[in-house]
Amino acid sequence: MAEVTLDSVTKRYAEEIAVDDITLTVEDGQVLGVIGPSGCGKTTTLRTIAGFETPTDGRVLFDGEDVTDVPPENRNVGLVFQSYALFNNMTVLDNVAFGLKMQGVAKAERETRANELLELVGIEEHADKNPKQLSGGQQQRVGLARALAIEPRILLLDEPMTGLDAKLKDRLEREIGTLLEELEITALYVTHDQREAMIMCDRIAVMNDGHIEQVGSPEEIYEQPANEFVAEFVGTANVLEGTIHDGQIDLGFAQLGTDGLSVSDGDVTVVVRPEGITVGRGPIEATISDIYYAGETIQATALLPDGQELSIELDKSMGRLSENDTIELELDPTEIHVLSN
Amino acid sequence: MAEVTLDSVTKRYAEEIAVDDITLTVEDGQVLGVIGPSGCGKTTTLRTIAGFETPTDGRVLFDGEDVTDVPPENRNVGLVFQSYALFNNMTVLDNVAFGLKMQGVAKAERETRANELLELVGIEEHADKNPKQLSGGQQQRVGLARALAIEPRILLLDEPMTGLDAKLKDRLEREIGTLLEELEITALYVTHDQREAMIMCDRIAVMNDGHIEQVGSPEEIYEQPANEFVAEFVGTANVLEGTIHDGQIDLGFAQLGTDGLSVSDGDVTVVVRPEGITVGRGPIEATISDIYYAGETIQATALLPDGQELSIELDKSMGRLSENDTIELELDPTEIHVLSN
Amino acid sequence: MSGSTASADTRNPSGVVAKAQSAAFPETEADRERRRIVIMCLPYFALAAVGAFVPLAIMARMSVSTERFENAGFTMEAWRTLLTEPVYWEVAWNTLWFAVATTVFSVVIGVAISHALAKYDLPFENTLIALISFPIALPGIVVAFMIIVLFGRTGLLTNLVAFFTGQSPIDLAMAVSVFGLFLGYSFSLIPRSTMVLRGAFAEINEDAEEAARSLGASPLLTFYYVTLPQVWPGIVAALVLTFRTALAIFGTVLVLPALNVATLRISLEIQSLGFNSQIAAAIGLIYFFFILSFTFAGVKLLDNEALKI
Amino acid sequence: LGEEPDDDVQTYTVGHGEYEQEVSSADFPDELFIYAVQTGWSNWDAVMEAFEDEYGIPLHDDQRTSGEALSNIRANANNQTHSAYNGFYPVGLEAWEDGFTTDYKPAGWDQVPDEFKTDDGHVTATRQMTVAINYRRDVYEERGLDEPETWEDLKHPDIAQDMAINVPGAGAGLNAMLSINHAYGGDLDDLDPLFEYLEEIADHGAEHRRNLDRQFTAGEISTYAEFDFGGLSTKYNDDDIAEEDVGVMIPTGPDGGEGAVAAPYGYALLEGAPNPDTAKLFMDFVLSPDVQQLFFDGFVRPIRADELDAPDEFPPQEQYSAASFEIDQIELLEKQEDIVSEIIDQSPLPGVEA
Amino acid sequence: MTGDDSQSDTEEFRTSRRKRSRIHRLDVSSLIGRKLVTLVLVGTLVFLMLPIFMTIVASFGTTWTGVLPRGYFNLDNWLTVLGLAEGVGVRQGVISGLAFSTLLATGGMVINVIVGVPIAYALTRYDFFAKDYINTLAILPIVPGIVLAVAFLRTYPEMGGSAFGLIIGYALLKSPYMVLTVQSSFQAMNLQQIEESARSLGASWIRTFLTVIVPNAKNGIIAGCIITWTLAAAEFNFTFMVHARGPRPFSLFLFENITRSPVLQGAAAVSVYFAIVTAAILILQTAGKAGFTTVEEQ
Ligand SMILES: Nc1ncnc2c1ncn2[C@@H]1O[C@H](COP(=O)(O)OP(=O)(O)OP(=O)(O)O)[C@@H](O)[C@H]1O
Ligand SMILES: Nc1ncnc2c1ncn2[C@@H]1O[C@H](COP(=O)(O)OP(=O)(O)OP(=O)(O)O)[C@@H](O)[C@H]1O
Ligand SMILES: NCCCCNCCCN
Ligand SMILES: [Mg+2]
Ligand SMILES: [Mg+2]
Repeated sequence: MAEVTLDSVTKRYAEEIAVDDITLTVEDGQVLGVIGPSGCGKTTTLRTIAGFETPTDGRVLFDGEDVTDVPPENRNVGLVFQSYALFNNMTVLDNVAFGLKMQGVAKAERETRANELLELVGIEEHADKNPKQLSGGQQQRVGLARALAIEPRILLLDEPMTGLDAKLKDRLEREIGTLLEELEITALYVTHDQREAMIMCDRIAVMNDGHIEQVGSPEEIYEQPANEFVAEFVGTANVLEGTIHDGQIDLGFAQLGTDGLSVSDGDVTVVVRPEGITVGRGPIEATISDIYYAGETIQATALLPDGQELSIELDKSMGRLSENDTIELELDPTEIHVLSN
Repeated sequence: MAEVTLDSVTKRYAEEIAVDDITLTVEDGQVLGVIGPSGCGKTTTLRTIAGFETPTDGRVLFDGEDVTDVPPENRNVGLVFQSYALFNNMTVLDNVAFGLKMQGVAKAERETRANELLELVGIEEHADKNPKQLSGGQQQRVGLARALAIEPRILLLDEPMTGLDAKLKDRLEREIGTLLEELEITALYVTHDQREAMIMCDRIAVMNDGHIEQVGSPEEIYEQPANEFVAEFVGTANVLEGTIHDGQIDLGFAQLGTDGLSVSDGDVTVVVRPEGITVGRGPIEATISDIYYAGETIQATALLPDGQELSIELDKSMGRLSENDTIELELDPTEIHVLSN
Repeated sequence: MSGSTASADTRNPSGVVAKAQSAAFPETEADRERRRIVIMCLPYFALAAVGAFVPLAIMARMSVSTERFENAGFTMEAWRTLLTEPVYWEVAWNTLWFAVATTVFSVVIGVAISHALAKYDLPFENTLIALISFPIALPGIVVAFMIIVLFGRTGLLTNLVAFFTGQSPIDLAMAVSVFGLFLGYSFSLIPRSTMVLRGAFAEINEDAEEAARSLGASPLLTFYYVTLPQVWPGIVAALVLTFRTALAIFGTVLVLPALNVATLRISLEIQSLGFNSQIAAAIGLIYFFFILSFTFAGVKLLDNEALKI
Repeated sequence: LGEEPDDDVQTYTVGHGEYEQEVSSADFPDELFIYAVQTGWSNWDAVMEAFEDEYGIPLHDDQRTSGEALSNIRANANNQTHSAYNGFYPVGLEAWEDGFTTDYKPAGWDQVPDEFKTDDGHVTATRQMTVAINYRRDVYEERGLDEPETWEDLKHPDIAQDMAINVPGAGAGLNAMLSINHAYGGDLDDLDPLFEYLEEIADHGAEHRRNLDRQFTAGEISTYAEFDFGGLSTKYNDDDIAEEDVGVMIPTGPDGGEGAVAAPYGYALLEGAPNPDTAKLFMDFVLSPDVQQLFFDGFVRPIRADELDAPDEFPPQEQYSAASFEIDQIELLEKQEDIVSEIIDQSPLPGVEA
Repeated sequence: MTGDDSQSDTEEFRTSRRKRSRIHRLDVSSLIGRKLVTLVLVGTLVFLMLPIFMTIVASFGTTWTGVLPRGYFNLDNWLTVLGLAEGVGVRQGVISGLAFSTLLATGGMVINVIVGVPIAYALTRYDFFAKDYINTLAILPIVPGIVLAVAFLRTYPEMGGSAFGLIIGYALLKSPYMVLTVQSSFQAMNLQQIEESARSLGASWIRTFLTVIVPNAKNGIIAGCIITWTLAAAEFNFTFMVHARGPRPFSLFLFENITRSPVLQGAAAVSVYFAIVTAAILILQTAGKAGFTTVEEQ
């Protein structure tokens, strides 16, 4: 376990800047989720920490020690890939024992420990199989056990669930989340699924175009997004423009108090999540322009008289609503987040 | 548009049965979602409807007419693949116009219509590009426009969104869903994502191991699953065992009335969704053994005194709860679904 | 036809006769597919029947003919000669060791080049690949000339060495020697082996290599434990294809006749030694069956994917 | 092909004695195929041109060696593509023995010495070449070497290092080697003297190579054993090299004995020839005195040389008298294959298999 | 911060940059010598390209004694091999032979397309009876051309000397190259789904094959055409035995110049060959690009 620090790290390729002056600390034992659109530099950041990329500028520190120029094999960093990257020429057990073998651990001992790890991830019965014979989820567990076997100072996971079946992913998310927590391991977890990041990570860094847009706990990211990009990227957001005067936010279709918000008069951008909108009663009249039954919830789009659209969530108990039905809405002032003012 | 019927269709390969005696009707204009675990026979079913597989047994009917032995090119069926399968030797426009060309439509007319379709799917500005130059989402739109251009009697989509970025997938799901609805086209939509199926389809068939386990509306599938497999596969389910006597369901940790349920005394299996469990008050005492902040909701596992676990959903307004906190629960008798009795 | 009454048996005919019948008069898509396969293979078989199978049968007959200029009579003399005359054993041995040696050399070079192409950021990579693969299109006699240009008496390298050592270029010329022939074979084989290997090296799972490094393996150990096992099938495929090609080279050895290998010997039997058509045919048949079984073993042994140029 | 109008049809009388017959221009092909009648060799250019001038029939320029011609005749045993064989006389005898030839005695047949024709009229010699040593006088001078006179002289390391002998499969090569063998006391049954000789020159770098004249002018080789024709035509006709830089001599054995085979060349009508009549016309033409003179002009000794004047460009007649000898062609025919394969097996010179 | 400080900062920065560029690369060749591997690559490239280059250069030279050919710029070698030179030497129409060979090679290539593309497709796309055996045959170099030629003439005596016999032989001897290259092209495509898309859009199977499958495999087919054409244009062994009449095929001319002529003249002959190969490659690539697609290549 260790604390990882990126100190003004920049990685420039011939044509473009993949990582642009990132400074970031992951505390000892913390799991940091890294999310962001494709190409924003997530993988490059991880590879820099692992030692496969030499930063163009800046330093990488483990527990305050500069490791920028330490070769990957001496960093003691565990890696888990989306592609599993298992060694298909070895059994599952040998995959897990590989790191220990490299450390010179005796055969008997390393097999015992590898077996323990397979038990930990719940696939001890497949120890003697070829990785190719396992399902995706099982292979990913092997990948995890293999990375954990060396008791890494830092564990780096690059979209380990992408490509897995939705059901399996759900289960693995919980299991791996629990495991990381129990092991108190320092980890960076890259995913493009914000829900996954929220479930599994202590803190989340939202990246965009080589920069970090925001770092914070899942709640902070979801409830107090730093900017429109974060708001839109994480969850469903209604980003609304309005003006403030006389302590009132005027959104056109609704007026809200600013109690508890430190704002000044002028233009304002606010974020309202669907959960912040009460449906069924309230001062705003709207028409349903789109409605989807999604199992747990019913999601809908409400068309306001001024032509704006709001994403809302319906309660199943409200009975069957369908397109073009008229509904009444109310924005909960306490659920509103001011982006810029 | 047409009605599709599979009449006792079986497809056997040398080693195994891919589709096992399926009988199924998709009504005119309906979108049927087909979900199920990998290898359960979804693709085989689609390819049989398209005419690429000759069923070992049974018939395929379009509007009551037997098409089992009609060659694929005479069936007028549109296909959309996960891999896009675009023709890289042609421009985007020529891809979309291909089907019309095969029908002998004159060049000017087919280009007009192809352009209309590109507009429909929102990529008219890329008409003259090579498909390889487009992003995944754009390529998938070309695939869709190409299939729609022939005004197919039936549209078959095989995991068209798999592999797309979560954010993009979200948008495309809604767009394509709306489009299919507007065009009133008969479609089979294969996906392994149950949420996607619920959002996009009128009815859903859940397949397992070559069989159809259940066909019904998204609500039916979610709220009245036919069996444990369906309950577990679609959404989060608490499947509980109990006994009935004296008009009471005894689950051990809770007793529920059977009002409105037609059940008889004896053993019973019931399904309770997280939304059917009220948290915060109620007769059942439990401990939180696991809790995840997931943005829109907070998901948790409640450990009952008898050792059983229940998946529950917390309301954000309940304030911060954390692991090992004690909570009170109540099962809503109207939200309970009896699987077997 | 009405599918409604079709039973499992009639829908999917089994037995060769039924299959042939359904391919000729297809009713179901499965039948039509079968017919397509037949149609797609037919042109090849027409060509092969006319151009190879019938001539091969005639060749078999030729090898037991008592006459040199026509197929008549029956004698096993040619086969007996092949078995008993030491010169033919020598030819067989020459053919094999030389093909093995040039194959191994070409594959080793191919491995180095493919590795460089896959791993290094080389300038003008596509041009490099085009240049390296170009010699595949050069016939053996032209390849021999390339060796003469480098190592013949007027050869560039010969004279370069002569210039620096003061020796006579005539003493240094090596084009028509086993060494020159070796290079001639290599000139043809290196591009082939490289093109086969390039695929294998391009598909190396770099994630797995990085995983090994992060687990503490040095670059050398990573190569041994992770990279080599991945490219091994490609190497075997390259060995198979290159070896076959090495056996078949003729033009080069005809121009640089430094070693009596099977192809050259066949030519000799027909041209200079009095049209020994029976012996030439017998060698040709052995050659055919050897390459046939070798290729078949290769096809069986390897994933189809790996067998490509 | 439209029929020519009748008045254009000409007839010619061909043949010797009982073979006399009429041939009609109506049967002439567009092109006549005779093996190894080719430009760039034996002054065939002039012969071909003269024949076309005379009869309007072009000859196919057939760039084959005698051996290649025989292989082709044999491979096409069931359907001959050419009308006549032409080339090295003993190779013609092989074709005769294999049964591929047929009888025809051209006009002038009686002028051909008996040892240079078969009695049955199958194979008839038309010209003769003598083995010679062709050498670069300029190179010899540069290296301070004396001009060679005997085979023995060629063992000098500075000569042998870039010397070549044609391959045994080619007439020139075989005859050169038979000359050496004879010069050192061997005969058709004993090739050991040849191999001993080859051993010695191989140590210094001599090789077997094929068609050598151009390599010779280019300086790749300085000495080669060939026919006199090769050296002479290079000497007098090749613009790439000065006349005085080429030496041609007829070599003797180490003790001054015979060392140069005089090898006959000839032709034979083929059984199943596609155009036998036209081929006969050509055969008569080649043996006619005017055309025989054309061979002389091209440094080839015609078979009817006695009736003609030899040009001055040939080496002095004394060299021929001292060195040249003839081999019994029938005996050679019998032993030729064994000899060739023995040389292939045993020659220490590189390049023998070609 | 003083100027000195910033100076030393930059200095330190540079040192660390330099150090970084030296460290660990992933590949093993950094250990056994990236230099060595690069050397092998460069050496091989030189080995393959230098003689080709020197051949072309030498063909315009006057003499080649010493390290490099000398005496430029001289067309004599070209004129000689093309039969256009004055004076002695072979006069036969080389140009007509070239034209004849071009025709033969093109014929063989066309047959190879007709024969090789379908079977490569069947072998890649379908699973069927005896597939491994058929695959083996399809990629087999049958027998050396010379003995095949003898058997061929014995089987079909009337084909001796016919252009048709030569074309059949070329097609057969070179077909493995077509099958192998086209197969790898097909393997890289999503063959089944592309085919099924086209058919579902109403294209008959044969139309699908011709308008979608074949154009998408065009790179492999063109590569196969190039290899089969260039090899057929210079196929010596089979030609040597089977050719009898008609213009003399180019390969025989090439062989003769390589084996029987001085190096400079051989160089000119081989350069003629390079020239026609280059022309063939350009023509095939241009035709392939123009004929198969509606979009500009990137
Ligand atoms: N080896 C490289 N050479 C050049 N550019 C590169 C290289 N690796 C990455 N890049 C570029 O750097 C940027 C960041 O890439 P990176 O792989 O880190 O993104 P990512 O966030 O992991 O994306 P994804 O979600 O698609 O995996 C991209 O624009 C990419 O094209
Ligand atoms: N051509 C074939 N030959 C033999 N078996 C096949 C063939 N095609 C499919 N199968 C088998 O039939 C079963 C059903 O396959 P199918 O592709 O229909 O599944 P699927 O539901 O589409 O799976 P996925 O979600 O992975 O796409 C699988 O067990 C598969 O292995
Ligand atoms: N052009 C090559 C000449 C080869 C020598 N031909 C010999 C023919 C004998 N008549
Ligand atoms: Mg990435
Ligand atoms: Mg599928």
